[in-house]
Amino acid sequence: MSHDHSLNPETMPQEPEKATHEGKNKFLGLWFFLGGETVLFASLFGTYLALRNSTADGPSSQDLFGLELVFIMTILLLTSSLTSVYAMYHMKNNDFAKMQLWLGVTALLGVGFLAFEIYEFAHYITDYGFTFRSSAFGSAFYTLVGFHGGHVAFGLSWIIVLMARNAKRGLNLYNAPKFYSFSLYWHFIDVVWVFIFTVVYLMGMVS
Amino acid sequence: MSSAATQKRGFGAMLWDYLTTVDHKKIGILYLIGGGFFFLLGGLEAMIIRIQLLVPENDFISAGLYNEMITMHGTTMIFLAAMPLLLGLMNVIMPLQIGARDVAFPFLNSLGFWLFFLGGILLNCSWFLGGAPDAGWTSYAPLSVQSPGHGVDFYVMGLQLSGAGTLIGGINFLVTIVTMRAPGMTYMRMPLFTWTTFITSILILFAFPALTVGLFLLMFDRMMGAAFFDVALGGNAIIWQHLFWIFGHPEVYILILPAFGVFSEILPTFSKKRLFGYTAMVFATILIAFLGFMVWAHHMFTVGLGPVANAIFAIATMAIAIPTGIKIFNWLATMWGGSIRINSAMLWALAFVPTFTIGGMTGVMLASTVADYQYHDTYFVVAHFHYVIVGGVVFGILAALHYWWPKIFGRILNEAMGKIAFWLFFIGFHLTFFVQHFLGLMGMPRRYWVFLEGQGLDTGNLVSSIGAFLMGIGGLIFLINIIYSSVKGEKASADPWDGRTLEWATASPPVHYNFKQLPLVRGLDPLWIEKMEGKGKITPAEPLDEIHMPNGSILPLIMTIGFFIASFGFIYQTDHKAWLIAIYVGMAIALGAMLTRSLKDDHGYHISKEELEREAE
Amino acid sequence: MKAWLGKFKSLLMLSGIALLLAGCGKENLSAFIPKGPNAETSLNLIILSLAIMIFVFIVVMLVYVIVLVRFRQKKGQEDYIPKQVEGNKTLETIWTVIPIILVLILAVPTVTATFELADNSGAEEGLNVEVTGNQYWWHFNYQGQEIQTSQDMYIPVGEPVYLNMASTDVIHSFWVPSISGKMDVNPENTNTMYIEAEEEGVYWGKCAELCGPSHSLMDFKVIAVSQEEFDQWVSDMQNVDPEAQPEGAVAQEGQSLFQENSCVACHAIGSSPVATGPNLTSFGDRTTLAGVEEPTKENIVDWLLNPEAMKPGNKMTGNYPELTEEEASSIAEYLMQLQPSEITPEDAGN
Amino acid sequence: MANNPNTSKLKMNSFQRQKKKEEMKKQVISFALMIGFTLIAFGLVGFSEMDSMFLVPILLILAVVQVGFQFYYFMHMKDKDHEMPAVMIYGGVFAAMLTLAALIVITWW
Ligand code: HEA
Ligand code: HEA
Ligand code: HEC
Ligand code: CUA
Ligand SMILES: [Cu+2]
Repeated sequence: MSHDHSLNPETMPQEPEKATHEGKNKFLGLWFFLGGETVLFASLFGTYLALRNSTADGPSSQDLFGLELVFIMTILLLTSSLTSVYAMYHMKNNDFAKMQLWLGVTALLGVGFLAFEIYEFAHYITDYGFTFRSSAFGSAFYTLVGFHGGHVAFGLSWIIVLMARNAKRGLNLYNAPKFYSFSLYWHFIDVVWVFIFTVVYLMGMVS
Repeated sequence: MSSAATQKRGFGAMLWDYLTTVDHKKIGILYLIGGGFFFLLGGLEAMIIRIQLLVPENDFISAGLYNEMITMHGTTMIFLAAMPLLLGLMNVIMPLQIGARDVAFPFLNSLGFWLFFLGGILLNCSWFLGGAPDAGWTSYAPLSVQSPGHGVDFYVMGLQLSGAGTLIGGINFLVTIVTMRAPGMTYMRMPLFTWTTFITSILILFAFPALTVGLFLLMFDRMMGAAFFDVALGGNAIIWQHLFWIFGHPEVYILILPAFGVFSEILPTFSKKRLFGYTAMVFATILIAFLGFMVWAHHMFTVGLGPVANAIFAIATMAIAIPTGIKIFNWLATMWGGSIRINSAMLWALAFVPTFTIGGMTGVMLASTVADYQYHDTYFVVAHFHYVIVGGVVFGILAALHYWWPKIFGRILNEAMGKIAFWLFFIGFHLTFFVQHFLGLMGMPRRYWVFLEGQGLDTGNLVSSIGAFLMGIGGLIFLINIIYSSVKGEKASADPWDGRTLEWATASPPVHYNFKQLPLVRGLDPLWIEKMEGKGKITPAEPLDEIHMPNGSILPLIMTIGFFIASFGFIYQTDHKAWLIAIYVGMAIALGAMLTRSLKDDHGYHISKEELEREAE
Repeated sequence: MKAWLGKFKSLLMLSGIALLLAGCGKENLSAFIPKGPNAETSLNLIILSLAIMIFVFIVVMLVYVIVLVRFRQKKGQEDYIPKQVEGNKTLETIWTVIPIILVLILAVPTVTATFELADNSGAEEGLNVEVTGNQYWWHFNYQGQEIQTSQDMYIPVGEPVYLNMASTDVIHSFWVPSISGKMDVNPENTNTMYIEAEEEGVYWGKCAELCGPSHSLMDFKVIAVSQEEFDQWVSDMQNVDPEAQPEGAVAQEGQSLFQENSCVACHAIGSSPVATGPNLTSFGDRTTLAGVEEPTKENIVDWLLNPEAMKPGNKMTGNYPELTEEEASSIAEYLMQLQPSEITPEDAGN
Repeated sequence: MANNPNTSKLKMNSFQRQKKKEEMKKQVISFALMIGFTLIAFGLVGFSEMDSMFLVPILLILAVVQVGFQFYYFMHMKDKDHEMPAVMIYGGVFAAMLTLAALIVITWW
């Protein structure tokens, strides 16, 4: 490493995540990846929509879903989106400590979300006997929501590793793009969730 | 095959070098070797198919094995031969054409290659482990769900791995083209091959996720008892067909567009004329890609989607003839008034024009719904897609190999052998596939293990098989040419064909940092411009300075091996739960490698200015 | 639309193209020799599109040949640099517009024909047959008529017959090239189509969707007979006595073996809806055995002793008690006598 | 460029600070709106007797608008230098729409 990438506020560029060539590449690469993820989730949503009434005499969406839990999960995830915005705000102000703090809050909210989701699945399985194998609807439901949950879990491990790795080093131009990429990814997870609570839960309880 | 320096270092060191390389040129060569190997395998499978169909009611191979043969032939050729060969060419050539020193994500580039390669190996392991997949390359559910044994499981996991590799490759190329063009290389000055790489990568980005999901659904149904395609539990098998073709049709343009790019480089070079209608060519490419997403249901005309859907998709499909026609005529106009030199590279390009036109036109015939009720799933379709795939994609790859071989390997392929191989392959090709149009309409469905006696199908099939053997011999001669030329071939200069684009402005083979100083691009066909202005050399865009290069890494290979092991776990855990261990171990290896990657900073290294100066011209 | 397409076709007849095509393939199997209105509509479109394609191909080849002859580099011209042409608006417009027109010429009749063939409005009054695809045989249930057959399907000539098709296992595809294009037979829904034969005949049908090892052996027949003959067939089939004694001791022995050996569990005789295996009511009149073999006694015995050798992967193998050669032979004797109707494939002229 | 990241040495001046503050304010407002939309959506399903013919489109519109906020404000797609990301996301949305159309039609037919 021939240059010290650590920066003090005096030398901080406006957009540290895009200040280096590698950073710009990461930034674009992640965006493009999200473009692909859009199609991935669309395929899962489509499959779910095609099969959501195929309950094979098992429990249906009206039997299963309740508003309260989903509402709490939604608020948790939406808030975590805002906290990651705060983290990026502090990153741009080169305030590493605050950035870590807000990322920590984000991660905690994510963990909370995931815990509720696991609880929800366990509830369906034990109380309703509604599993992945019950019906085509069951397969589609667990696959769609589970894929999203998997994304949350991956995002959590990502941010925890990033925070731990850089805790002692502070912000620099090498890791700023990584933090920024995480925040983009996290927002995207939130976007997917917005459609899940709308299409799966809310629409599932209506029709 | 590569430079003398590597050969001196001994085999072990060279192997390690290739296993850890992140150099786009070496990764490109790896893709070419891997793709070439699978092409040979797919060709062998094709020969076995044609031997089985040599005479009516033949029993050269059994019915079950025949189905495995066609499935593996189709899958291998599309996913493991044609696409990787193209990705290899893109990898080597595209960064050179835009005047870049590497791709945007060298590490991911290597990961993409290993995922493809081990995915292909995984798929082919099935031959030795109880039988290959046998539900066709399209693996329609519920046949693919009910298929006994583990064949289809290997299909699922193998394609999932290699598909992930392709997706990574696509994103990598996209970012490379967006951020790493040399100074002055605006979008509208990019060579057509770079343009088609760009558009193809977009297609990869948006098409592959549908396949990924389809494969997951199939995996869940087969390995975990899900019910997506299980009609008894409310499942719906048509979902697979939609997902497969939403991916599958863009896939065929993923194959053909880079080939179009190749011809758009070769035809101008050997006509000594700039590409006619450059702007139209670019927009035609974009239009083909765009329309390519809206026609998938033409593979499903007989599924019963109803007349409205069928009519819409028929018209959308026919519309693709228009941008493609623009391309054909622009190529002809490029040659018109030129000064045409014919060598093997040009021969393949010239053969492409009429051959692909026939294939494209049978495509339009297929798009006519009611006519397709007759063509669908018959040898007419087989004839159509071999005309476009062999006549377009394979001819394109072979043309590109002859054209860029000197650049990639520093030696020129033997002309005489090149021409013999061409004529054998070309004549064999038309013998094989032209009659198949008629066979189809005469009542021969595809994927038929045997055809019966006395149905008027004997002669056609015989001719077809003979043609296939000619192609086989042609392929063999090409292989000999490769071996012969890599030992005895004429050494190539930097610019053996009087080229026009930037790749010809650097040494053959290029130094590992490609360009000592990034080139300054002053227009379309930058090298040609400099030649016409009497300089013959590219103006540098920057003073000589140290160059930043990425470090090699073994991690991509280790990561992939982890996934490879885990795949076996997934496949066999249905037999015995002990195989779950393989999943855990494999995933641990893969995740461990990822963790290592993120914990260990990798800033690359610098080639100092002095060192560069020492490496004299 | 049909009329002018028809005229167009006769025009091409003269030019010899259609003649060339007509020489292609076997009668009653080839799509080139249509024997029904659907196949004709398809063929008309095929010929129209082919004509357009030949026109395009000739244009392309003309330019191509001129280019190759005129613009080859000549000796001594190695240094000649041709003019670097950027493009030409007029030319480029021409080769954009002409293909658009050609595509439209093809698109309009395509769309009309698509809707025409999907028109099922006659199904209410017409003859409805429920078609079931099975690995690797076909079953036909004449709806409202109490008639079940397998492998051979009788239809009246000149009448559209409405098919309601579904599969019991994987996807198959119903294709009788000389009468009509194909339609998939899916497990999850019922697809409808109609077929009509204009001439009497035994038309060859094939399964066109990969369905397993014996996919290529899943043939069937559509037997078109005159309306009177068809009515006769219907009444014969409705009056079958499933218990009727065959002639001769061997055949009678065969009949009891057939009952005892659980054959009846899968094979119905008469109009019973059991259809785990082909309905054998009129087995003696079948054109083929198991869809592909000559229905000789020898072959039937071979089938009963080892079906796997004839049709790999079929669903009968291993699911019935083993038979001795003698038993098989008596059963064959019995089965060959199952000829309940006066109407046989011979009446269709072939 | 890659090897001298300090080229764009910029001192954070008060103007820029101001701009960031304002940006942040916009984002907080977006967040408030998103929460608002969410409440409306849940409220409509929980407490209103609206016909699903009307309800479903309203729910979808609420979701789309909310997602617009995420992309344009939280993820900065409105900013300059985001042309390529926007192209790719719209491309993805285009392919996604087709996929959805295909699979939804299955249930109608
Ligand atoms: C490289 C691969 C490739 C390419 C480029 C194409 C190109 C085209 N394909 Fe093909 N196709 C396949 C690979 C490809 N195809 C494969 C693999 C299958 C089978 C998959 C399977 O089932 O296993 C298939 C199947 C297939 C079907 C389904 C058939 C069936 O199963 O029933 C259809 C139907 O519409 C079709 C149409 C077309 C069309 C309209 C084009 C067009 O893009 C062609 C456009 C080109 C031209 C038309 C020629 C040049 C134009 C002019 C000179 C201008 C003037 C022309 C006119 C006015 C007509 N293809
Ligand atoms: C890229 C795609 C591709 C290519 C190139 C080919 C090439 C060939 N194909 Fe294939 N084919 C498919 C894709 C392809 N095919 C697909 C998708 C199917 C459908 C499968 C299904 O139904 O599911 C199919 C089906 C198919 C069938 C129908 C089977 C059936 O329906 O029952 C037949 C029958 O004749 C056939 C024949 C051939 C022949 C003779 C060749 C010949 O052209 C092959 C000649 C090649 C060689 C002999 C190899 C030569 C080797 C070299 C030149 C070495 C190069 C080395 C280096 C570069 C290092 N193919
Ligand atoms: C498990 C069910 C089953 C049993 C039991 C069974 N069969 Fe079959 N049989 C089938 C099936 C399925 C086919 C169709 C095979 C094919 O063509 O793929 C068939 C086909 C036949 C055919 C050819 C039918 C035709 O239309 O050409 C004959 C004859 C036949 N079986 C006779 C018998 C006899 C005799 C027995 C008893 C000894 C028997 N079967 C027992 C399932 C069964
Ligand atoms: Cu049934 Cu093929
Ligand atoms: Cu297609």
